[in-house]
Amino acid sequence: MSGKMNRRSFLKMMGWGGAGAALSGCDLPSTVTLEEGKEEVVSYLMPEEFVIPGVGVWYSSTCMQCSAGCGIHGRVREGRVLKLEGNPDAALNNGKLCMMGQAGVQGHYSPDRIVAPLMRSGGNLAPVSWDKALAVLNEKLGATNGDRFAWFTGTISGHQLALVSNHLDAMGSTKHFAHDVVNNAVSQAVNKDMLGEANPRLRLDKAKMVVSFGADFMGAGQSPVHYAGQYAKFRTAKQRGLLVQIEPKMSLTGGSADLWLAIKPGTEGVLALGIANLLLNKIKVSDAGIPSGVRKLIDRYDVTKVAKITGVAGHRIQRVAQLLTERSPSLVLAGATVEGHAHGYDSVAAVMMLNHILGNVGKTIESSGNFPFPQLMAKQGNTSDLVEFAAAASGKKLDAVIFSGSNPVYSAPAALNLSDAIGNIGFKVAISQFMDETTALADLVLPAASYLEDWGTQVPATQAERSAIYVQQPLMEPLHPDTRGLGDIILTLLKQRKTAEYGQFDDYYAYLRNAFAAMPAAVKKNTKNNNEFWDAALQTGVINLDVPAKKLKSTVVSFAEPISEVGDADANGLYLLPSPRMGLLDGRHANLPWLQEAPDQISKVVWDSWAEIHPTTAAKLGIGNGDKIKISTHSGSIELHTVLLKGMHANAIAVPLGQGHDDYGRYAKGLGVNPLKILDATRETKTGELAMYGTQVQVTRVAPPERLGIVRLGSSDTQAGRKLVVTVPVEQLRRTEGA
Amino acid sequence: MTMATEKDINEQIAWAKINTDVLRSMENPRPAYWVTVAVCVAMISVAVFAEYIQYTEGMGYANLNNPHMWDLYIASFVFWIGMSHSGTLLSAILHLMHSDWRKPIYRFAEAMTTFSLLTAGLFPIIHLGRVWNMYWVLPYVSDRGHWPNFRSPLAWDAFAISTYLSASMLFLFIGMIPDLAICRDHGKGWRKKLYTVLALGWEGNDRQWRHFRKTYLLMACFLIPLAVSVHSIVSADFAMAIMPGWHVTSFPPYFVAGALYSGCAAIITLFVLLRYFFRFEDYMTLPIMEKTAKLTFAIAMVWTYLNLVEFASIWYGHNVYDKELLIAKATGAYAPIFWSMIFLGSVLPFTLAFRSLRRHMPTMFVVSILLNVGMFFERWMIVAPTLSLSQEPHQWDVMWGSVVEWGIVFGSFGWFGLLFLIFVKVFPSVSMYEVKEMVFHRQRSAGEEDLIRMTDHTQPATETAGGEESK
Amino acid sequence: MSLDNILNNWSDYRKGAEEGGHHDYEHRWTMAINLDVCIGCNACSVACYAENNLAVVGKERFEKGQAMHWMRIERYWDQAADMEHPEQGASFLPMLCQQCGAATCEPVCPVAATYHTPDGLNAQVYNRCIGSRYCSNNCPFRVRYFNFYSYYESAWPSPMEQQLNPDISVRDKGVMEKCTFCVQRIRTVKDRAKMEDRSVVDGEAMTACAQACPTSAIVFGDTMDESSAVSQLWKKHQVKRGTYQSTRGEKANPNLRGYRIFEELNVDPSIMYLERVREDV
Amino acid sequence: MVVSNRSVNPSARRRNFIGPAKMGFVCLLALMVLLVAPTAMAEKYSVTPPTGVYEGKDVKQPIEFPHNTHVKENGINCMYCHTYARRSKVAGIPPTSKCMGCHKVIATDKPRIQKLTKYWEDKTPPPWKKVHDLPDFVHFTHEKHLKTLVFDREFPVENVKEVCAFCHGELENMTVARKVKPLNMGFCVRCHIENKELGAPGDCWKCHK
Repeated sequence: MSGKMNRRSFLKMMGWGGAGAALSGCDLPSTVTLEEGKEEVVSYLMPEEFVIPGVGVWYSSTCMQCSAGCGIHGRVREGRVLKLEGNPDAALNNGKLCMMGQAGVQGHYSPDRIVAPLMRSGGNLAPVSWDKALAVLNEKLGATNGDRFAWFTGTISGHQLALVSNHLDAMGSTKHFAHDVVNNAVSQAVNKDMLGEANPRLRLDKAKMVVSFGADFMGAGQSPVHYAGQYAKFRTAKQRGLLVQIEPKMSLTGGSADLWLAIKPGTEGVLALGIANLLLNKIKVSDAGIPSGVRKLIDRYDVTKVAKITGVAGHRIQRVAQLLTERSPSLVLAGATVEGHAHGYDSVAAVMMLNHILGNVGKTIESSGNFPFPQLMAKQGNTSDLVEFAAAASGKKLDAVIFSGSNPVYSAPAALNLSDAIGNIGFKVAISQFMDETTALADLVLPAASYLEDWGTQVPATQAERSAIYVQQPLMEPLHPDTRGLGDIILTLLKQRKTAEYGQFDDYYAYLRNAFAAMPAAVKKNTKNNNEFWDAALQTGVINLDVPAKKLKSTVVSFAEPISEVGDADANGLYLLPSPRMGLLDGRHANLPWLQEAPDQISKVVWDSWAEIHPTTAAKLGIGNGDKIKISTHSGSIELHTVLLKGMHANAIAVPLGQGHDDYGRYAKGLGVNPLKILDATRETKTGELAMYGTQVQVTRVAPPERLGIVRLGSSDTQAGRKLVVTVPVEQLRRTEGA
Repeated sequence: MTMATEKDINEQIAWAKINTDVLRSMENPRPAYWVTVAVCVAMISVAVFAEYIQYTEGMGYANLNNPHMWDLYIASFVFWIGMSHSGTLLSAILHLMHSDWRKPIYRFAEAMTTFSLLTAGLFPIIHLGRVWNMYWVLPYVSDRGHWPNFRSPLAWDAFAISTYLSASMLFLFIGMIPDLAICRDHGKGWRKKLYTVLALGWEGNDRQWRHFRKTYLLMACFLIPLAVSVHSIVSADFAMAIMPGWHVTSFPPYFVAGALYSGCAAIITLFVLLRYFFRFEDYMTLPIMEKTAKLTFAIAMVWTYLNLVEFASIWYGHNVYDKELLIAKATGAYAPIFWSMIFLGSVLPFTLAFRSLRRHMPTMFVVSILLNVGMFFERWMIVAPTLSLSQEPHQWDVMWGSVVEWGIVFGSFGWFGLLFLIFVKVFPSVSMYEVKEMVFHRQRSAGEEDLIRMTDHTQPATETAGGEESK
Repeated sequence: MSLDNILNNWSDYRKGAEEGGHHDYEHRWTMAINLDVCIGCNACSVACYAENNLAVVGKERFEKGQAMHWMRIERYWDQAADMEHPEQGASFLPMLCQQCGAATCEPVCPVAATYHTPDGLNAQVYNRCIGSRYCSNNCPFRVRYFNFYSYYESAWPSPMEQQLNPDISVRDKGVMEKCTFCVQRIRTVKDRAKMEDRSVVDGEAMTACAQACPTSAIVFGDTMDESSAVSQLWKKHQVKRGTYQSTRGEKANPNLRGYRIFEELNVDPSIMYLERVREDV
Repeated sequence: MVVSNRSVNPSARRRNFIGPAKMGFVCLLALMVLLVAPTAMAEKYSVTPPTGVYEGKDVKQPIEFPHNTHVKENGINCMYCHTYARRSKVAGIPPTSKCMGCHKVIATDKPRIQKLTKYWEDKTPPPWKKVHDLPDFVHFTHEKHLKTLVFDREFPVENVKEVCAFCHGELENMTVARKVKPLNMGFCVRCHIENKELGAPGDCWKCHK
């Protein structure tokens, strides 16, 4: 263990630069020198040779702010991590990092961290010692086994996942609920059926045209930085890529579209069928491989009909179909707004079928190959696990549950009645950094170390051209000495069950070193021994893997009519779009002030929830900009202020996710509303996912605009004739820079 | 002169009566005086409290924000600086022009100059983010080898205002010396001691009068270009900037005209008040009021003309930002203020064209105050809309100031009032010796003799005008 | 302002080497922002908060317009003015201090707290600033932010202050601040180069925003270095430093996308934007 | 700064002087420089040390460290202990391990060393008090000063204490360090003006940012 101690000893806090906070303009005139002998300088006891006070050193690790798992570099100075940047060695993000990743340090240094184990006694959570907490945990978990015990996590991968699986095995349970509101579970199911792989590689950089049906791949997507990098290549290619975005609410990605089309929520599949109809029947593209049922379905949707259903003009549909044949290879993507309906699977299948028809599979959609460590591959969160968990809880089928990395009480719609049902679980353990809604209901709270203090490995579900394991290492000593890393906690739990097997590992670090040592020689190429391999992995933060190329199959599954029979009747029906945004995402970042203060990219609102609605719809409802409105469904209502945006379909009202926390620290508490609460608990028919975008709502005006109702950046939506952002047609670009 | 027969002052007035009347005004403050003092102190406390909040918590409490880095503080600064100009006009310019009707009213006008400068000087200090470092704008030899930025109009402001303040205080003081001697001779107790010191041993002998005349003339000559330059420099705060609505070539004369305008209006206000409260009907006569009002009217027309010049040059110029701003001022959020300014500044002065109104003291009081409201609006409309609507549309904003900001502006009037109230009870607000001179000259002007003596200042023509008691 | 500056020829003071001024630039730090790939994602803005100790002001003060984002992403909808939907997306504009060569903020500061460095940067010396705010009033880009309050306690409740970057001061109330092109990073790189007796290599000095930008829309570098990426871009787009150049007029090829905002004000910004491109479908 | 600036460039020099009165003085100086040029050449890159004095207080340190013993009697180089000075902004307090490197065997019977050993055994570095402190908005860097004043001048490194003494005084005659120079802005600026030809920058942002 001496290696570890040495590595860590240099992370000791140092007093140079005082608090590091250099106060300028403090009332000290600079002619007056500072009094000597007042401040203390703490020197090192025994530093490593390379540690120099006053010089920042960059260490690599892995970002855990969303499930994308980008490689990061953290700047460490005097034992404190100061800033995070992308790791240039990480193929996934190529040295870049999004706003959420940048804000990771704020979560780490948050004043609202849980700093000691808490146990419920007499209704309240009170601090206890780790020994006590672990003893109680041992006792309670010992009293249950089998499927009455469960883990409830977010998207989890790498060796932490392996340990969770092992712990479940040790407990004899199969119940691992993985929940993530921002997911692509339906697309994964379709991909698996049509391509044979849940997460194939999408190559925007190879496409000449991208048609995205509601896929916010650069915003609240599966790997925004990765796709943004690809997008940059796509746009700056010799032939500038063309992006068509079709969605009911303009997303961050939609903001960059060459053609943005508003579509009625839930009719994306119909539009895909309409395009397919044009491709097959008018442009005469081969229909090979399309099941006859689907072929018939396609024939039923001619342009006029599709235009009527979707609200997208016929000539636009024709143009898109035309362009898709001209710009090959192209890439057609389906996103959350397509998935989030009862017929989500069918819609996604209809969209993905276009890739088959256009021959994109194998060109812009590639296989991600067989990952050599299947046990480390990400268990991606979804919402069907949330529904099943709620059902299990209400059915009193669970005795003990350990929560980690997910906040189901916040994200479960009220219709699932989770906050009550969770009371049926006898023993709830939360491994958490913050007092979020779920943690607040736990019986035992174990304070987790932040990801900047913890060891681990991440295997992102979305991999770059080169698959890799991303290594997470502590960038500093634990800020709060009584917090423990997730891996360490699970290992302790495992030791309680399987002492013989896991007793050899002092801590998670030892476990990881052992696991790395056990990796096959093919992975350790170019390194002489295990230590060198370990050092190299820590240095680059990435273990690149050679995954043999594989060919994707390109098939089309049979799917049903991608439209719901119900909602269609009401032409004026308003669909609630609980849209996640790059920033607060699903609410997990609501406690980071940088992200609260960073304006929403499209509406530019800060520090609040708001409802986006099209001006014509608003006028019809008698609602003005900034008015307070009430959005009601069967399961409740929320009140918030409006922002009139033209980037909306007339039948849609969008409320961003992330706010409306009852708890979760000083920056999140009491701000805005949580639209997830009022969603119907309708499920997607094939995958059982929650149909998040299928809820119809009633909207009424409550009050005129108030002060602090809508707080936004910038007061003008127009450049007022100034040449601030100049837009030029692509022809001009072609004349000068293009091919 | 509307009526040749009407006299500026009753030339039969006895010199002793002049002394008595003026000295009486300095004594025995009535309850109304103390009430006014209390009101002023209350107003100052509001400002002090507001400044306390602003000082301890930050400038944000003035509702200042990214486009509106300046607002009412700078508008008030310009307003008070402007107010200070008429004292100089009346005392110095008219002195050089031998307009002797200025004599009964110039003293308080000059006091007004000094006090409005003292008020104006507070505003740049109040508006500084780090008040405690304000001395950095002054050029002083420092260990650090640091100097102010001599290219900055704000640094010029610091020099110009401090020079103007010291010069106008000196001018006020010098002009008062013979009167202070009279006060000394009549005074008792602390007043005696005070005036003894201040009168600088004035005996009223020939040599003293000769030196006095020269000094006074010299100061007057010195002060006039200074006054013009001060407000031109203040206008440079705006004209030197690149912002639309500020970058205007005609700003220096425009500011000077506006300054004289608001100053004259303020003189009328104080004229009415002093005439009423101190029963100065014998000195602050209706003909003098008429002359002041006519002067004000003339300046109002100059100001109006310069306004039109500015609008026209913007309208026919090619600068889109300026034009856009002008339209926005006239139609946007600030339109009520803008049009009030136009009405109060350019239309209302036409009341001064009517003799009956000019001679009606209550009307003149109201009109003069409204004129100054208009001039305050003018300063506000120079500062705020430009910041609201600059080149960068993203940061457009309209801001109305906070309680703190308005409180400090409000308090500045109390501060000015208090200083003035103290002045009228401590110093003679009508120049006794000069009124005596005036009476003397008017008496003589009937007869042709001594014309040479009247204009030749080296002759002790008025040796008995001041300090005659001491002989 | 030192006595040196006062006594040197003032008319030369503001001018750069191009115009025969006395500034012998060591570097000319310059930026190019490609608006066609800018997706408005805010990564640059948050990176700036992280690097430069920017205070979070909270909802109330944000509403008052007192926010401190040195890098703000402006979003315009001009194209959609008379359309049902914004069919060509939003227009994003990352707006930060343009580090003007003939900066209008510099001559107006009464205490010379803002001046031009031999790096071609528009410096703001916090401890010299007395908070007259004239500089911000005279900035056509409105990118100077004032510390209207003291944020040290409110914005960084313990232990958040441990995140503060020790290489750059935390500004107290009454001080103007603005984007510095991450001068602390530039200086670190320059110091390192000097210690190793070499010159700065292109790409070595990088602002936090350029570093973070997921689409690499922001290119940063030294235009004194002819071979740097940013020099190449400026040259390619025929945008020149120092001289007045109407956006289109003086370019040999007016179709080239480079332009500088408010070129007509002749402030010589150091940031060239590349026009946003949209394909009419 | 550009390397070539380090040589004495008369035209560059003149720019630093101002005023006719001073001009005459400069001419006089120039004459003197011409006269003593041979000697000046021999003394490569002469440095004018900063001026200013300060009455420092005695600082009570956890261990009364005798600089004189180490520097004067034993001739230990400053940078032997303050090893970060040439590599970082801060000179650094030597880590306890460095003290113990010698004092495991040397003078172990002295009470101060026993105190040190106690700290070492407790694994806590002594809580040294800061003596030479600068305001937080001043970003002084040791490494560049050392490079310019010592390494680039080819100044004998064994005499580095003479350079350190510019700002820290003659520590060889002190026990515990005491502040004897004012270390205020005037102190810095005077030296920077005097030594412009050595590349001392006059740019505010070098130190304040």
